[in-house]
Amino acid sequence: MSLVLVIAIPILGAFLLPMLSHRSAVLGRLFGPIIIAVNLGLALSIWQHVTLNGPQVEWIGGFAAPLGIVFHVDQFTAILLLAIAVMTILLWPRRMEDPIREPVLSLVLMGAASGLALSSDLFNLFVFYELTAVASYGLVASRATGPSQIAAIRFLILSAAGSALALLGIALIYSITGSLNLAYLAQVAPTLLSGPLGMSAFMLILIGFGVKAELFPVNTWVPEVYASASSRVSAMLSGVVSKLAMVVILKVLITVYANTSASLVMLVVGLLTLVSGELAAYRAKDFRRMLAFSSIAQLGMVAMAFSVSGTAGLLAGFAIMLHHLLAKPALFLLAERWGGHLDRLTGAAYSSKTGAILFLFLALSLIGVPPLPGFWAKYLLLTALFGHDQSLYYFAAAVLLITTVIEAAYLMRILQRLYQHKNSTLEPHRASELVPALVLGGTLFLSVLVAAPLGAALSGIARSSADIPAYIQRVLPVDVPKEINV
Amino acid sequence: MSMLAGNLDLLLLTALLTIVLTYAMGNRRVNGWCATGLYGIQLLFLIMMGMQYTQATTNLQLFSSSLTATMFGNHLVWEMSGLGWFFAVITVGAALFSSWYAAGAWSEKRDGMRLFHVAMAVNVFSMLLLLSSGDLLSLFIGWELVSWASYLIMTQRGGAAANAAFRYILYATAGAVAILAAIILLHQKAGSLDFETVRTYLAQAPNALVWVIMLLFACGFLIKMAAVPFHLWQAAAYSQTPGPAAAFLGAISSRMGLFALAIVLINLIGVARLIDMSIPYTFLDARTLWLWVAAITVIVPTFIALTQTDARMLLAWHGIGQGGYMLLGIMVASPLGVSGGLMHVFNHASYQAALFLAVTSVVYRTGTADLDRLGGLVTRMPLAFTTMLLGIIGLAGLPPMNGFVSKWMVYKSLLDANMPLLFLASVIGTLGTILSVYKLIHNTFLGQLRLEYRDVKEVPWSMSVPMLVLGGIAFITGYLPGLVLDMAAPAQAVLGIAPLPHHLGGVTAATGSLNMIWVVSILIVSIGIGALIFYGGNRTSRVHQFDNYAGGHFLTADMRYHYSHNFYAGLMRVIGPWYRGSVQWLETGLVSISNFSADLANGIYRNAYTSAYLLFTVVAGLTWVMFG
Amino acid sequence: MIWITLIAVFVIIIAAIAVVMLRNLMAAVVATSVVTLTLSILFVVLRAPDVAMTEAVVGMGLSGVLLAMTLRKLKMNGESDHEDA
Amino acid sequence: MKTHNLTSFVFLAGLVVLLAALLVELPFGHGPMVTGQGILKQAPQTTGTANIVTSVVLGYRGLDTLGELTILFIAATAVGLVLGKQTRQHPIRQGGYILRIAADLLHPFLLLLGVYIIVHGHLTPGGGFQGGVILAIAYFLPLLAGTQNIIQEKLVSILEGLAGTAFISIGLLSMFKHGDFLAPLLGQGTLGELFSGGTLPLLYIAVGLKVGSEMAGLMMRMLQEDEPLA
Amino acid sequence: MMTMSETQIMGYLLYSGALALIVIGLFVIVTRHHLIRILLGLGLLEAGVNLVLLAAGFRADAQAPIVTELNKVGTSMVDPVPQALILTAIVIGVGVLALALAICLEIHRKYKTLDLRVLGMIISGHVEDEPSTYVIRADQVSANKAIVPGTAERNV
Repeated sequence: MSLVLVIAIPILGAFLLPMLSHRSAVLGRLFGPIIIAVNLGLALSIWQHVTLNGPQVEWIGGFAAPLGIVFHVDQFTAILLLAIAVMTILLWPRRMEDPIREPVLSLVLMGAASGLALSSDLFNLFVFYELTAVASYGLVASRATGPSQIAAIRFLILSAAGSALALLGIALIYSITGSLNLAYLAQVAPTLLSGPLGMSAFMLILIGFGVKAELFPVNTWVPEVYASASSRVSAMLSGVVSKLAMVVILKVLITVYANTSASLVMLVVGLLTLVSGELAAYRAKDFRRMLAFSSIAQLGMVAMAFSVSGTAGLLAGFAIMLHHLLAKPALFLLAERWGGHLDRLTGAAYSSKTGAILFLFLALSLIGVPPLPGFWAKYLLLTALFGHDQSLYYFAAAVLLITTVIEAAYLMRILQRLYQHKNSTLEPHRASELVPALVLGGTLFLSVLVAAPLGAALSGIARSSADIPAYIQRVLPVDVPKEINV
Repeated sequence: MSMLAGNLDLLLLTALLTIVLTYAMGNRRVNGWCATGLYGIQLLFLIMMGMQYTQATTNLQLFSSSLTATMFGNHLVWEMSGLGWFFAVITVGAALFSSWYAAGAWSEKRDGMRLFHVAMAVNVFSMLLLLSSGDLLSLFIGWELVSWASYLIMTQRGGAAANAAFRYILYATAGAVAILAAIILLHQKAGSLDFETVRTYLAQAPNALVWVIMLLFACGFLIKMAAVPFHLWQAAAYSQTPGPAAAFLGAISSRMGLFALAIVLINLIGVARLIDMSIPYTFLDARTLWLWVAAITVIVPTFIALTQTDARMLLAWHGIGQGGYMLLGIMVASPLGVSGGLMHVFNHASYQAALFLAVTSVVYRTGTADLDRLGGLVTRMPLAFTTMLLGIIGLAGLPPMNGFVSKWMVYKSLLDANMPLLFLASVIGTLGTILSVYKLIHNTFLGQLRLEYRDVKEVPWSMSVPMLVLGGIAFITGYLPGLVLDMAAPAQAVLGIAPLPHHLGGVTAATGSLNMIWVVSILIVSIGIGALIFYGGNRTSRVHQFDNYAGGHFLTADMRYHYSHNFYAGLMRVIGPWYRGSVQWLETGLVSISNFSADLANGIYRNAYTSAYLLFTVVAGLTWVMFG
Repeated sequence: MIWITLIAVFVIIIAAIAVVMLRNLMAAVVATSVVTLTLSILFVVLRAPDVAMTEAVVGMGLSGVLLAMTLRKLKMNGESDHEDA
Repeated sequence: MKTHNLTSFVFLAGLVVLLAALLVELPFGHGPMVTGQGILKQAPQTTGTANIVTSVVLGYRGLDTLGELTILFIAATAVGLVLGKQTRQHPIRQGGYILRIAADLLHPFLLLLGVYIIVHGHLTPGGGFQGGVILAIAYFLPLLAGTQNIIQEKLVSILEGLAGTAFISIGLLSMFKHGDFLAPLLGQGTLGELFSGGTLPLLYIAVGLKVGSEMAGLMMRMLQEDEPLA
Repeated sequence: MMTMSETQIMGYLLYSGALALIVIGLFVIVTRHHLIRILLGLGLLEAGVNLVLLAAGFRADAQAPIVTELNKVGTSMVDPVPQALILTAIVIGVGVLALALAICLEIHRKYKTLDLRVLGMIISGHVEDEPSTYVIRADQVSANKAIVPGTAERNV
């Protein structure tokens, strides 16, 4: 039972799908979901295996670390794999512009995202990042409208330049340490990478991967893309892909750059992202743009959480990530009918009641009203920030609280609009949008009922993920050349 | 009986059941009666709990519930203390009368009664949850639930109501984040959030930290109380709420802030500590600060109320002002003061609800609450008039109503604690109250009857009985204040204040006692003598209401001679500028700042050269990590 | 060896500046190909024949063809793109 | 506009300084080859390829290569998706006589060269990528010269599918035989001979076909995209 | 055979070349507004990064990592890993370039322009005020082109 299958099978499916579709259209239509189901099964078995036997390591091709590529899976990674598969099946395009190519892109996106979650080799991460990026450019541009293609090309330029810089950072790290394996780097980092060279390498990697992680100020593509792409694609990007880019940054941060000034950089970037996102959302006039800005703000919160070293920060970050992973795609699915200028929303609640109630629930959860899960996520973040006894962290907490009020302002303004006048011109949501959104919202609601055990489990996961020495022990064999000939 | 008595689970479950049933029944007429019955059952449970205080040797008994949870190392418990019980009785009572009033004829013309009753039930449940919170985290959860429940009940009418409710929810969220900050700060410092740990920690915490925590908490709670300078939202929101719901809100809703504030300031921090914490560079201390906040909250809203031309707005503004009296009494922290403040909560609930219901009755018949377009309804709606008369006497704090007793106790405590300035402030507040309530009843019921209201009738019994009963309660508890003082005793004990020696008729204090039985009896007797002289002594002849003469000229009914518009014009000219729109700048400033910065952020995201940001960030970041 | 490197780097810099300066886009594409070609020579010097081949074939050949085709589609192979350099 | 350029200049100057300060720090010529040394030591034994870069590309970092192939595939697919609205085959204007003759003559040579480079990828410089691209160009030149259209859309899509499938299935095969994805199979053979290096040559052939078909399809699609309506 | 100092000089040369490529590439990306030219700049940037990456594995007096009769196993060779990485990076770059060019063709077909300023104005101007699924017609685009300089001033 190998981890690579999670990546190999979707890519294999993507290779085979066009031929199958040429043979018979029906088979081609069914093929994608089958592949995703297989992947879901794989992810489930991996998750179960990890929960039973603890984190796992796989040397690709049997080449021992640090020579080859290493995959590492712990409970959080397994959950991410599950989330990726589930999201892909939920956001699977029903009626497509192109019955062959769009599913291919979605399948590859799934595989690449799983690769981002699993790999612990810097350049391999870069490759999968690029794969995710190319797939998402294609999906964004797949909608044949002009704005979507303009957004796609602007996104492409920004993201490609960013990943070139990230590659520069990786090159710096390689020429300093002579290795790409994160565990090995974690070993040698205190001696080699704590200087200005290493820190600037981190800076470049942060900026490069920050483009997809929606970090300020390289996230200007976000409103354009989410406003013009089809809302399934926006849901996928904001729900899954951005999280995985953040996970990549997290891997580099906690393994290689633990307890350096990198965490401070993270905090400042996250703070700026949060503030800019919330403020822009407060002034946005287009529903999709508003959602985009709010997702920017959420990712800023994640970055702030990860800037707190230790279990508390990881716990808060995971909580916010998972909450946003469920909430924002549902909102984007609602935006399929509600997109456009906010004035169109006036009285929409009477044309589709369920959608309005779902929006109410998700909005309250995003604002952080107890006892909804969003509240616990914010609570954990605040606890982490207050626990870190530094004035800057206190300031960050204060800013977070103030922006919460702004968040409440724009979300409640929408809600008020929804329930204003009875006569609405909007057509109600289709089942193909409402059902996945309800599934996501329902999951969120169930998590309220089992909040206590869920919280306990999550803290356990965070504790295991924060244990870097154990990680190094797992990844590296005993006979690794510890000495470096500089 | 014994297993029923004092079972908090049963109470909460009934409250939950009320929500479910009111939702299930939808817009049927019976919905209201069912809700009323369920509130009655809840009140019964509460009374059973109260029995235990009469039997129990100690007033500190807790009614624990089986509702607990453990989140991230915090143990959440829900258990009701004497303080919570006292507020809970008022809450459920107010809900009972409001839904009773709403159940009858009032609901016939209206649609959306399901939303009305559900919102009310949700409010009651969340308030009970808040009142039975056993630690700070459960307190916060209950607090948020109450805030959003009030938003629900305020926004149900839509339009202007929705705007007012939106403004409210922004204030409420701001308060909530302040409270959350304080709670998490405490959690980090004290390690736990249950009251005992926090109390012991705060006892030895440095002054600066206690200041920060106290200010954060107080801001949150005072926003709910709508104390100055956070008073802008309340009147608009309450006056836009449908009548009976407004009565409920005005009776109890913003008292939740008082409840929480009492717990934090008196129970957790303690008055002695407050007195120790002196404000730097001044001769004042923390307690004086809160006392003066209370005093200003008494004066400013009361005089704002004086300028209102809408009866509901007027009452709502007075509700804010009366909250100041309660805070005053509690912050004095003498036995007399605290029981005065607590008693005022009950009294205010009784007569405020009665007044709102009376005004609602007028609106029900005439269709307006505009004080400039009413008048002379006394002969048409005598029962509503009686209710309002009882109510305004209570609101003005004059005998024989209960408002007099509690206000007297507050004055007395201020004098005993020799705070003459605060005493003066509260008396000024009472003066403003008397003036404005006179305006209220004069413009509504006295004076000239308008032609269009010639054939207005009294409201049906289903509406008049509950409001009369409320007025009756206001009178009886004024006649026998001991009833309320007995209820307030456990609450006082929870706050750690020595019990107040009292009897059925009033209080016995060393510096001067009050026995309402005597006062009221003398009052009634003297009024009786006056009536005897009036009716028996000289000959009277009844004339029709439209049969009026002025200077020998007959005044036709369509001729306006009822002086109602621009009441107290001279007084307004003198004192108006002092407080009119006094703290608007706070709100407007914040709004404009956020708008400006939001436009800035949007501008950043609209740049055509987005890749330039990449360059700028790289240079800035590299500079930081290499030379920073 | 040093000298080859020196010349190659010099050519690369010149060609790169030409990419910026040349008004005619087709010429700029050609300049990019020059950069790539010189780079592949440099790679040979750095004892990376595989990379050199790839750079020459993929970098110059393929991207050159793609860009040229696109420009032909855009009818831009003749005149310059309108922008203030 | 001008201010924008000016600020960009300033920041770029700053970037020059910073990067220069960074790059002079780098250990040039004596960097720690931790991974490199290890691979150089054991690669000939483990993979049996004379060209160690090949053993890295297909063995140690085979997954990167898979990802890279997928990127090409995805790019080609996305190009088809973007331009897919109109696939009308419009006549390409005929090139000159010389050009056509040259293309026709060049075609077989290029084919031979590409195949050679692919097949000897594990011995000599070059391999699947270079050879594949040369193959693509070989098929593309006549098309560009306008002699005739050799490439069929159907063939290309099937070819790219099959090649990619071959790559992954070799990997899966080795996984089921050997327990690890893309582990070398079929013995190393003697170093430096054509039939050596286990599965790596096969993998490289798959890569070559894949790259060739992708590139051919790519250029074909871009050529098919009809003229911008003037 | 090279001496140490020569290695140093060579390193400086290579890194200065890489630096020039990176900076010029970024310059094109940041200041130019024709999409094709920006893509050229992107290519320069990637080339520079590749050069840095390759220089990381360079060893003076070492052979190319290919075992032949001349250099048997065990003779000092340059690091093969960066070469493999660059192979991958180059191919990735081509894939991205092809996709970008395709999108450019499509945009040009719709709007008759590849000027980033116009496109940026179109997307940030129209998507905000109109429904998200807004498609701009040709006549409006020509209008946009007419007022490009003004918008350029505004956007800087």
